[in-house]
Amino acid sequence: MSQFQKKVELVRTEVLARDVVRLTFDAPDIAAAALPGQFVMIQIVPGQDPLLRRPFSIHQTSSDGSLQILFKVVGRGTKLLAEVKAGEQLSLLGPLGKGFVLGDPDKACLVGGGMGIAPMLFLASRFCRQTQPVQAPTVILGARNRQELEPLLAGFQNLGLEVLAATDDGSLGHHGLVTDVLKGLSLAPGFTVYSCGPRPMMAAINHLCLQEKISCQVSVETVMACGMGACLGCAVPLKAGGYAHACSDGPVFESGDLLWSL
Amino acid sequence: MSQFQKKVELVRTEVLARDVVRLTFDAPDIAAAALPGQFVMIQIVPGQDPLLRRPFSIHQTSSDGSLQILFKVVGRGTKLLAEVKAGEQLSLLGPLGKGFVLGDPDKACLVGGGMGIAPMLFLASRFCRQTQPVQAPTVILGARNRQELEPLLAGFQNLGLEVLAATDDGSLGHHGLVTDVLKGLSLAPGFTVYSCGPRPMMAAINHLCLQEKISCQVSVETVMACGMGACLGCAVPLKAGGYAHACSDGPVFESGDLLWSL
Amino acid sequence: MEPVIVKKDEVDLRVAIGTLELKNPVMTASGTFGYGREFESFVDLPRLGAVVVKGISLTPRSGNPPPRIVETACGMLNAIGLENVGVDRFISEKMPYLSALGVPVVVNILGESVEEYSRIAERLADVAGVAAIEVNISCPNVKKGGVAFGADPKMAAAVTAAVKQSCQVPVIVKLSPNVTDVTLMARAVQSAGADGVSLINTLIGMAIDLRSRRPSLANVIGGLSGPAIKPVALRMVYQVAQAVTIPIIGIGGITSAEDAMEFMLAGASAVQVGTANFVNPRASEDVVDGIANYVREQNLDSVRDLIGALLLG
Amino acid sequence: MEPVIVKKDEVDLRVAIGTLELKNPVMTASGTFGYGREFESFVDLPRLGAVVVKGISLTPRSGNPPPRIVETACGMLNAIGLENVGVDRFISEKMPYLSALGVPVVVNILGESVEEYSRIAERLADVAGVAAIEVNISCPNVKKGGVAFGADPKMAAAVTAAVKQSCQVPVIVKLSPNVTDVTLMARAVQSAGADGVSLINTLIGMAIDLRSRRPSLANVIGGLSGPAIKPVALRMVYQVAQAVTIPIIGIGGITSAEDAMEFMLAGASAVQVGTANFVNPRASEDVVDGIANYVREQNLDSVRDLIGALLLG
Ligand SMILES: Cc1cc2nc3c(=O)[nH]c(=O)nc-3n(C[C@H](O)[C@H](O)[C@H](O)COP(=O)(O)OP(=O)(O)OC[C@H]3O[C@@H](n4cnc5c(N)ncnc54)[C@H](O)[C@@H]3O)c2cc1C
Ligand SMILES: Cc1cc2nc3c(=O)[nH]c(=O)nc-3n(C[C@H](O)[C@H](O)[C@H](O)COP(=O)(O)OP(=O)(O)OC[C@H]3O[C@@H](n4cnc5c(N)ncnc54)[C@H](O)[C@@H]3O)c2cc1C
Ligand SMILES: Cc1cc2nc3c(=O)[nH]c(=O)nc-3n(C[C@H](O)[C@H](O)[C@H](O)COP(=O)(O)O)c2cc1C
Ligand SMILES: Cc1cc2nc3c(=O)[nH]c(=O)nc-3n(C[C@H](O)[C@H](O)[C@H](O)COP(=O)(O)O)c2cc1C
Ligand code: FES
Ligand code: FES
Repeated sequence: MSQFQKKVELVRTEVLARDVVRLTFDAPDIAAAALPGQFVMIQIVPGQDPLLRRPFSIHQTSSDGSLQILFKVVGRGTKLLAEVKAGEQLSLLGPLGKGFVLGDPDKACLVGGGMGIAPMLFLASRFCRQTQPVQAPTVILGARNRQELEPLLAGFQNLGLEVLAATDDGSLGHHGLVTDVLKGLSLAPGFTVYSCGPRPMMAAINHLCLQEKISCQVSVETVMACGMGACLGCAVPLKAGGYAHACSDGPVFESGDLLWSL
Repeated sequence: MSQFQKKVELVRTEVLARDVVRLTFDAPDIAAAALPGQFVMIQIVPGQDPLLRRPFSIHQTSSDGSLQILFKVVGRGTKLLAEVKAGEQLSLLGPLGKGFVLGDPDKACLVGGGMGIAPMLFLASRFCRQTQPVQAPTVILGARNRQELEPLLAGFQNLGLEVLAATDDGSLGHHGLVTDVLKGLSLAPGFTVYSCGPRPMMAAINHLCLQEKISCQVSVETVMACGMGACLGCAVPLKAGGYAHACSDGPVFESGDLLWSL
Repeated sequence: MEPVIVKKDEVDLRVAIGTLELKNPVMTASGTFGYGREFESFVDLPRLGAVVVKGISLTPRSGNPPPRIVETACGMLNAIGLENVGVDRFISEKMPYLSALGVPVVVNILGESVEEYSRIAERLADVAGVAAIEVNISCPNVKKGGVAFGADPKMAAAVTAAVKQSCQVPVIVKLSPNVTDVTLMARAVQSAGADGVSLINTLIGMAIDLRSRRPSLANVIGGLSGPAIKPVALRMVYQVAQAVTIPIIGIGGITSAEDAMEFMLAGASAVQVGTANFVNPRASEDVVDGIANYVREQNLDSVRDLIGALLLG
Repeated sequence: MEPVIVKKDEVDLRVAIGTLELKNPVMTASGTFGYGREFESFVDLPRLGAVVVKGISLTPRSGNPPPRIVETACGMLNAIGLENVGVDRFISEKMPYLSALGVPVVVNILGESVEEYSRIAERLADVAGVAAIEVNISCPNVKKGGVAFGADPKMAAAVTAAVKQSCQVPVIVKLSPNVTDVTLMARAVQSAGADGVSLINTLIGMAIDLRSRRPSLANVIGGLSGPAIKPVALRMVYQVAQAVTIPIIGIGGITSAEDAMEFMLAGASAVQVGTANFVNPRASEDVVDGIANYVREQNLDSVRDLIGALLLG
């Protein structure tokens, strides 16, 4: 397992929508080792406040050694991160965690909601890389509105993928939830759903997939201190009882293994 | 007493020598109220680490509302402060403390050592403002070497003042201490020495002035938390016993009032 | 508290500590706000719930030699050594300004024996403007060989009872966090008649300067304050809230209205802003503003709805 | 410690905790370094003085429900709930890797009764690679109604004596800071035969999420660690150093070699790096490097010259 702690240069900051930011780092070691669904832990400031690193899914890597994250400003850490200037150095730790297990591309359905779209682009690009363009995965992306969703579509479209969109306000694509769209596809058994997004969305997808006997992998978020299995802070309750750890057993899990009522 | 807490813009950062930095702020309220020997407390980061503000003498003010400080990078706070980019906003608190009591310009001798030169320029400019150019104060400035001292002379020369320089290595002016130069002047009684610099320098000047029966005002440095008389952290031992507070009773004191053995 | 008709755009921020009624729950912490006047350029003092002044002793104290303070991670250590002007000069020199302003003044007092505490309280008993006495029991008990009153429930109760007898104003006892079980102390002073407890005082700490290989403070050890200690303070307030019925004043690392309201949720009826005053001299008034905004935005009937309103389970 | 000829460009960093001889004073703190292997990409494990593993109980524990951690100012709270694989799986699954590396392993153990502590120690007694046992007495004593062993000198002594009897390896007792007088605890465990004490464990703290009006941790309270607590830790190490003769291991907010050496000046013979491992997984090795550089630059005969070398007065 190749993991790195590196000071890397922030190459570019792009504000894609209100409070939605994409950062591009020059991080060749981490980018080369990364798999879809894995994440990095970023040290926000060199000082001790905020103390802990923040976890972000790897949004995209490129053969030129760049690595992107896509995030929403929700608190102090993400606010500071959005303010870092291009050219500055940040410490990245990664790639961390277990990513998605890639199956047959044309039996794959990717469902991303909100910032859960971040890991989906990396996943989609790997699906497209390993296959003929004819065998493309299905992609469903949801967000609150057109402003939030539209800037995120280009990446998928560049891969030649068609995106089924859903927005809460109907300003783009289906007016409603990604689960409605997913339901409408009536996927055949043998399909796998790959999903990341808000907890209620993933719970609904899990429910649907259970009913339809479709396998489903989800990437979950928890609070994390270390990101590498040392602190045991990132407990995820299991259906069978006890806990798994999001950072080392996940963040991607078989959705059926998790306890969704919590 | 007009004191302000203001977010002000950093207009310019100048590195004058290795680890010696001059910052120019656009701080019209504080600049207008400031007196020589007074200081400002600067909040280094918006976060809580480092927590406390740092005190800096006011180096220069200008009628356009700008205020300058001159400082040496000695620790974490000054390092961070030196890295702030022009255009950013910092919180300044000031003007704080009691400054120098200005007497007769041609009976004034200003002695600054190292970063103790910072308040001397402001003091010199006030002396020059209130008087005909013929009645100029005597100025003695000392530093470790030419590199450190030279960039600081221009300010005084612009006021039309001649500077008597002293360097530890003799690379500029007198090879030795500012006290040697001061001794050489054999000031007449009625003169006042205004001094700021390292503690041993000020102790020596105090000793000399006591012998020569010359009055002497010194600006002292202590650790400070509040800068405004509230925390009582900035105790300065008095010759008469007990303590004064550098931030509110000083930072300028009659040198004879202080206990120099400590 | 009497029902008062509150104007629509005003919010009801009133809280009570025993018979001490405050227009809002925000006080300043002793030793971090001087004698109040130091902050007049920055704070509209009468807007504060109360001003708690620097700890006052029977006779003036000159305090510890410097260095007296040192910064630590998200906090600071102080070993001021209780420097103060003494109760007589406090009454003659400092109180007139504050009582003229009309802001309630809480006088923090400290003694080295039970008798000393009583005598200070007696002198303050009838001074105009003194709204309450806050008894600082964190100083060592000289008569009993240096054990802090604040770590011995019996001694703390004795001091409380003595101060209660010496004055009519509400008596708040300020608890030290440097104990195994803070609820024992809180219960003891409640039984002895305290009208409220305030907590926490500073945690005992130390810093060392590697360069000189010396302690950073001349006094070697000092009191830790600031954001660093907030989690400990919040926990103790929460524990004490389960243990006593008298009002609690929460103290420790409060820098914002959010911090203050967290203490209220944990069970505090009021709060004190301490070290934050050094960084932002307007901090106490900012906390008043922030609480008012929250109460307005959340449409609460009064700020008192927050007291102990932590949701569990 | 036997004199060993130290090569000119090498520095002598060896320290001893009783019969436990370490090549350098830097350990990892229990619960912050997993079972060691998690850090293999970042740390050359055999370079560490010792690896202290996550606290081990007699049977596996699944720990507390989430959220288990929350960040605080310059620190964090954790309520992991002592999740661990249990002593048997620890021995069969975790020890082989560590003992093959040859890095001394200190096993942190925790029980709910004196007997449980003994039984865990017995199982570990002859396991290859187990260099010492660190007894965590901060967990509540279930048999005595939930009072922590760590706050009761008699109970702490009883646990210490029982563990000493159950194994031959050095026994280090890890002290809790949540007590009025930590020196009482240190003296008690020294009398009971402890080979060393390590301190501090976490301070009990709490955080509240104003938005949800709930505690930030499912367990309501948790343990505070990180730079925020360093001043308290340093003070307690200093106090304990005046009170006992057995070696002390300093813990609390150490993120750099400078921090570590401050603890040594205060009286610690060794240190543990905890929360810092989360921010900088190479922190422990960085501390080794930094201490080595300092000892070299200052031309010290050995790192042991720093132990208790604080200058006073
Ligand atoms: C494996 C993993 C991958 C992630 N990938 C992404 C991503 O690609 N894009 C993205 O925008 N976000 C992602 N997150 C969430 C991201 O880490 C948090 O939004 C971020 O840490 C918040 O930091 P803050 O300092 O701004 O917020 P804080 O001030 O710390 O908290 C603000 C709010 O965010 C919540 N929060 C804090 N930390 C986390 C966390 N670790 N997980 C979930 N909620 C949290 C808090 O409960 C609080 O409500 C991911 C989280 C994990 C665990
Ligand atoms: C009234 C006053 C005016 C000052 N004016 C100037 C000035 O014009 N130019 C200038 O360069 N410096 C000035 N100083 C000193 C300046 O405040 C300190 O150098 C600065 O606070 C150090 O911050 P730091 O975080 O970089 O250092 P830290 O990391 O905090 O400490 C580094 C070293 O500096 C010492 N130090 C820390 N704070 C102070 C302090 N307040 N006073 C003295 N030593 C300190 C520490 O003991 C330590 O050895 C002044 C100090 C005072 C009290
Ligand atoms: C410089 C300083 C001086 C203090 N002096 C006193 C005092 O005289 N009496 C007292 O009861 N508490 C005193 N305290 C403790 C504070 O009132 C408060 O309890 C403590 O600082 C924690 O709050 P904070 O974290 O908001 O500062 C002092 C604190 C500081 C920082
Ligand atoms: C997530 C976490 C888990 C911990 N688990 C244990 C444990 O199992 N046993 C123990 O004795 N201490 C445990 N500790 C306490 C640490 O070993 C250490 O004493 C404390 O964190 C203070 O050091 P620090 O500030 O360097 O982290 C834990 C600390 C953290 C942060
Ligand atoms: S975040 Fe530390 S174990 Fe998962
Ligand atoms: S710095 Fe606070 S009183 Fe002087």
